[in-house]
Amino acid sequence: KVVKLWPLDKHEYRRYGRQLIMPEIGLTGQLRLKSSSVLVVGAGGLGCPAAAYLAGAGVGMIGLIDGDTVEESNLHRQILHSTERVAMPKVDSAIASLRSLNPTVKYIPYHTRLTAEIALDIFEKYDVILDCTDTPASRYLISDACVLSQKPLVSASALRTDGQLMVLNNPPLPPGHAQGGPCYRCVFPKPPPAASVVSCGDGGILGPVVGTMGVLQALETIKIIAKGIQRYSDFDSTYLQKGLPSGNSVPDPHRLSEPPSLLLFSAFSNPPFRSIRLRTRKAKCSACSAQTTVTREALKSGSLDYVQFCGAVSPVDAL
Amino acid sequence: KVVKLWPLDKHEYRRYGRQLIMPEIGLTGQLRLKSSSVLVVGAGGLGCPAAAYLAGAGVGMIGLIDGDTVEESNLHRQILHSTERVAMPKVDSAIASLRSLNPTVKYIPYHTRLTAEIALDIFEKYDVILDCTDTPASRYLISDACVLSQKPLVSASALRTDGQLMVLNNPPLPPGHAQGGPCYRCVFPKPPPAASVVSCGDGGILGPVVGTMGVLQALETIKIIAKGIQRYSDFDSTYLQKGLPSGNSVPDPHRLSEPPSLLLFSAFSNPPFRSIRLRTRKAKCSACSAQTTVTREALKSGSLDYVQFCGAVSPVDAL
Amino acid sequence: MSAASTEDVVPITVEFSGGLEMLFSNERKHKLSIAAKDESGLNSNVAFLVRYLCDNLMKDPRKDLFVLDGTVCVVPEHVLSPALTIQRRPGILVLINDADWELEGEDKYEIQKGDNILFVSTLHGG
Amino acid sequence: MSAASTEDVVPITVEFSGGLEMLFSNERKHKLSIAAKDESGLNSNVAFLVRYLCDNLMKDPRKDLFVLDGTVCVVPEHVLSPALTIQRRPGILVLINDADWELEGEDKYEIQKGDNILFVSTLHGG
Ligand SMILES: [Zn+2]
Ligand SMILES: [Zn+2]
Repeated sequence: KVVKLWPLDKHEYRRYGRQLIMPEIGLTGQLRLKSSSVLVVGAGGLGCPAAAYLAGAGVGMIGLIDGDTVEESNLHRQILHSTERVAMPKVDSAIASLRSLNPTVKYIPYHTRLTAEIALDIFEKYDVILDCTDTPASRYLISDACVLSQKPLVSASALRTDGQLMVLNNPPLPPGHAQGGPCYRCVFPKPPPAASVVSCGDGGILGPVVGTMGVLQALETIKIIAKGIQRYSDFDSTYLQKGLPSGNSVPDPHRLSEPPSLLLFSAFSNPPFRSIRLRTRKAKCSACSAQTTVTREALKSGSLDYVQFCGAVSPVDAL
Repeated sequence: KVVKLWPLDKHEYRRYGRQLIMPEIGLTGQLRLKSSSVLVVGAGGLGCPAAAYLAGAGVGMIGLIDGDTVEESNLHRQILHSTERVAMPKVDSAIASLRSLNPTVKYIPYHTRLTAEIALDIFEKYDVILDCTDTPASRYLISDACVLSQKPLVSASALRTDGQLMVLNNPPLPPGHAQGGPCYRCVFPKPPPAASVVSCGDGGILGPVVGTMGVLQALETIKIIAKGIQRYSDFDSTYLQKGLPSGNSVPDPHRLSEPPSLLLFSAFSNPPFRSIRLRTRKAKCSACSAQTTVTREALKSGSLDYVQFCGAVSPVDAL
Repeated sequence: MSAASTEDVVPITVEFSGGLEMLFSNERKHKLSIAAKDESGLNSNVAFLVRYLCDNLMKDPRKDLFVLDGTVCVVPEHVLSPALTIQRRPGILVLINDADWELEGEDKYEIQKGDNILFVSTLHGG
Repeated sequence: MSAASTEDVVPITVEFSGGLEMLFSNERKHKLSIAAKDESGLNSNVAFLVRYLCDNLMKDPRKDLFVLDGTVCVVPEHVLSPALTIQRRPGILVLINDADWELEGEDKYEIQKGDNILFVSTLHGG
C-alpha cells in the first residue's frame, strides 16, 4: 500500500488548517471527515446551520432531503435561504449557499419528504444521519431507519424559546445488542398525544434558539466522525457478553461513544443549558431490542403508518 | 399622536410571524428590534453567525466593523463569506450575504480595525455592541467605549474546543452607578500575560464551537432589545441610593436586566455548558466606577495604548 | 401545604420545561415542600409527588396533558390511590437530579430532601 | 496525598478550563482530598488550595501561568507562607461552586466538603 506523503491537497491544508492543528481533529480526523457522508433530513431552522458548519468542516458528501419550498416566514431563522430564492425548493436554495461556502464538498439533493418506503435506501449511503425535521412522525421514522441501517443519529428539536439535543443509536449496533446506544423509541416508547404537539408555525420560534441547536448538531456530528464511528466489528463477542474489552480486540478508549445524554436549552432560564443522563437501550424496545417489531420489510413495505401512529389531529406533512 | 392600526408592514408580519406570536417578543418586541441598531465588531467566526441571526430577526440597522479581507482559512467557520469572495473585505462579503437573507435591514460597513480614536463616535450611533474580536487589546477597548457611551455589551470568545459568553455593562448606567452591570475590567482588571494569550490561528478553532457562541450572542442581543434596554432614566435617585424601586417610578420588573453571568462552553466536556455567577460592578474599577481613569478625552486622544497595556509579544492587530 | 413541623416535610424543587410550564401557572421553577410520608405512612415517592402536583399545583384542567391517559388525575382526589402506578405521559421525560427517572426507579423513587425533579415535554419543532 | 484519617481531609473537585488544563496533565477534572487544616492549624482556604495545586498537581514548570506574577509558586515550597495572599493571575477566573470567588471571599474562602473549585482562563479568540 502506497502511503501518500501529503494525504490532503494543498488547498485543504489552507482551508482546514485551523481545525487540523487541534489534537481533537488532526490529520486523521480531517481525513475521516473528508471520506464521510452525512444526511441532513430537513433543510429548515435546524438543517440550515447544521449543514453550513458540516460543509465548512469538510465533510466529503452532504445529502439534503426536504420537500418544501422557501417561504418568507422561514427567513428569520433558515439562514441558508434568501429573499430572492423564495418559492425555490429548499434543498436547491440551501445547496446554492453551501456550494458558495465550500465548493469542494459533494452535495446530493432529495426533493421529497422522507417516507418509510425510501428511507432505508437513502440512509444506507450515509455515515451519520441528522434529524432536523419538525413532527413526531418523522422523528420515529428516522430513528427506526437509523437502527435498521446502523447509523448514528444526531437529533435536535426546538420550539419557542426551548431546544433539545440527543445523540441516539451510537454506537450504531444491530438491534438486540445492549451496548448500542438507545434509540428514539427507547427514550419515548409512545408518541405524545396529538393535541399536545405544537409546531413552530403555531407556537413560534426564536431564530437563534433553533440556530444554536442546529450548530450543536454539526458539532456532535463532527465529534462522532473525527473520533471514528464505532462499528459492530469493534466489539467482539466477549465484549458483547461481558461488557468488557477482550484481550484480542480492545476497543480504542478514544473511540468509545459518550454516554447517552439529553441537552436541554431554555433561552430565558438561568442556567440556560442543562445536561440530562439518559437510559441505555431498553430491553423491550420495539425498534432496537432483540424483540423488535420494526423490521426492514415492514418499513419498506409501508406497513408502518407513522402518521397514524402519531395520531394526527390535522393533515400532517411527515417531514 | 396618530396610532397606526398596523404598525408593521404586511411583509413584516409574514417575515417575522414566527417570532411575533411569541409572548417574549410580540409586536412590542418586534417594533423595538426594528427601531434598534446593533454594532458587530469583527466579521469573523463570531460575527458571521451573530450578524446572520440579528439580520434574520429584523434589527433595523446593523453596523459591521472589520479591517481584514476574507482568507480561505476563514471559511470553515465564517459562514457569511464564500470561496469566490476570498480577498474581498470581510465587511463587504458579510453584508452581501446578509442583504440576500434580509434586504430590509440597513447595513453600515466600516472598513477598518477599531481604534480608540474612532470608537466612541461609532458606538454612539448604536444601541447594543457585540464584541466578536479576537485579542485582549480590542476587548478592553470595546468595554471601555461601551461604558463611556453607555451601551450594553454582548461579549463572546472561543478557542479550540471552548467558548465563553458574557453580557456586560447591562444595564448601561454611567460610571459610578452601582446598579450598572459590570464591565470587562470589573471581571478582568488586568490583561493576561501576553505569553498566555493564544489566538485561533495558533491554537486552532472548531467551527461549530465559535458558531455556537456567535449565535448565542445574537440571542442575548435580541433578548436585551425585545425587553427594552434599561436606561438611566428608568432608575430614579431613590432607587439608586437604596437599591429599591421608589413609589414614583417603579422599574418594570420585566425590564430588569438579568444578573451578570458567564456561560462556559466546552465541546468535549460533560456537561458541555456551565453558567457562572459573576460579580457586580467593582467599587474601584478603573473604567466603570466613580474613580474611573478611563475618560472620553483619554480614549479619544489615543493616550490609552491598549496594545501596550496588553503587552504584545508579537505585532498585534488590535482587531 | 399542610406541613406541621419541618420534620414532616421534604423541601424540593420541581421544574417544568418544554411547554409543560404552561400547565403550571407559566412558572418553570417551583420550590415546595411535600409531606415526608404518603397516605399509607410510606416514604413519599415520585408517584405521590405527581398526585400532589395534579391536586395542588396544576391550575390547568387538562390533567391528561400531564399524566398518562387521563385516567389518573381527572378523577376526584379521594379516588387517587397510593397503590396506583403513575406512568409518565408519552412525550414527557421525568428527570430526577438530572437523570432519566428510568435510571432511578421511576415512580417508586423515594423523594429526598433537596431533590430536583424536572418534567420535560419533548419538542418536535425545527 | 498524606491524608491520615477521613476526618483530616476534605474531598473536593478541582476543574481547569479554557486551556489551563494543559498545565495540569491535560486533565480537566481532578477529584482530590486536601488537608482539612493548613500549616497553621486553620481551616484550609482557597489560598492553601492554590499552594497545594502548585506543589502537588501541577506538572508544568511554568507556575507563573497559573499564579499571579510568578512570585508565589516558583519559589521553593518551604517559602510558601500561609500568610501570603494568593491573587489570581490576570486572565484567570476562580469560581467556587459556580460563583466568582469575589462573591465568596476570594482566597480566604474556607474549603467545604464537596466543593467544586473551577479555574478558568479567559479566551480571546473569535
Ligand atoms: Zn430503542
Ligand atoms: Zn468596571
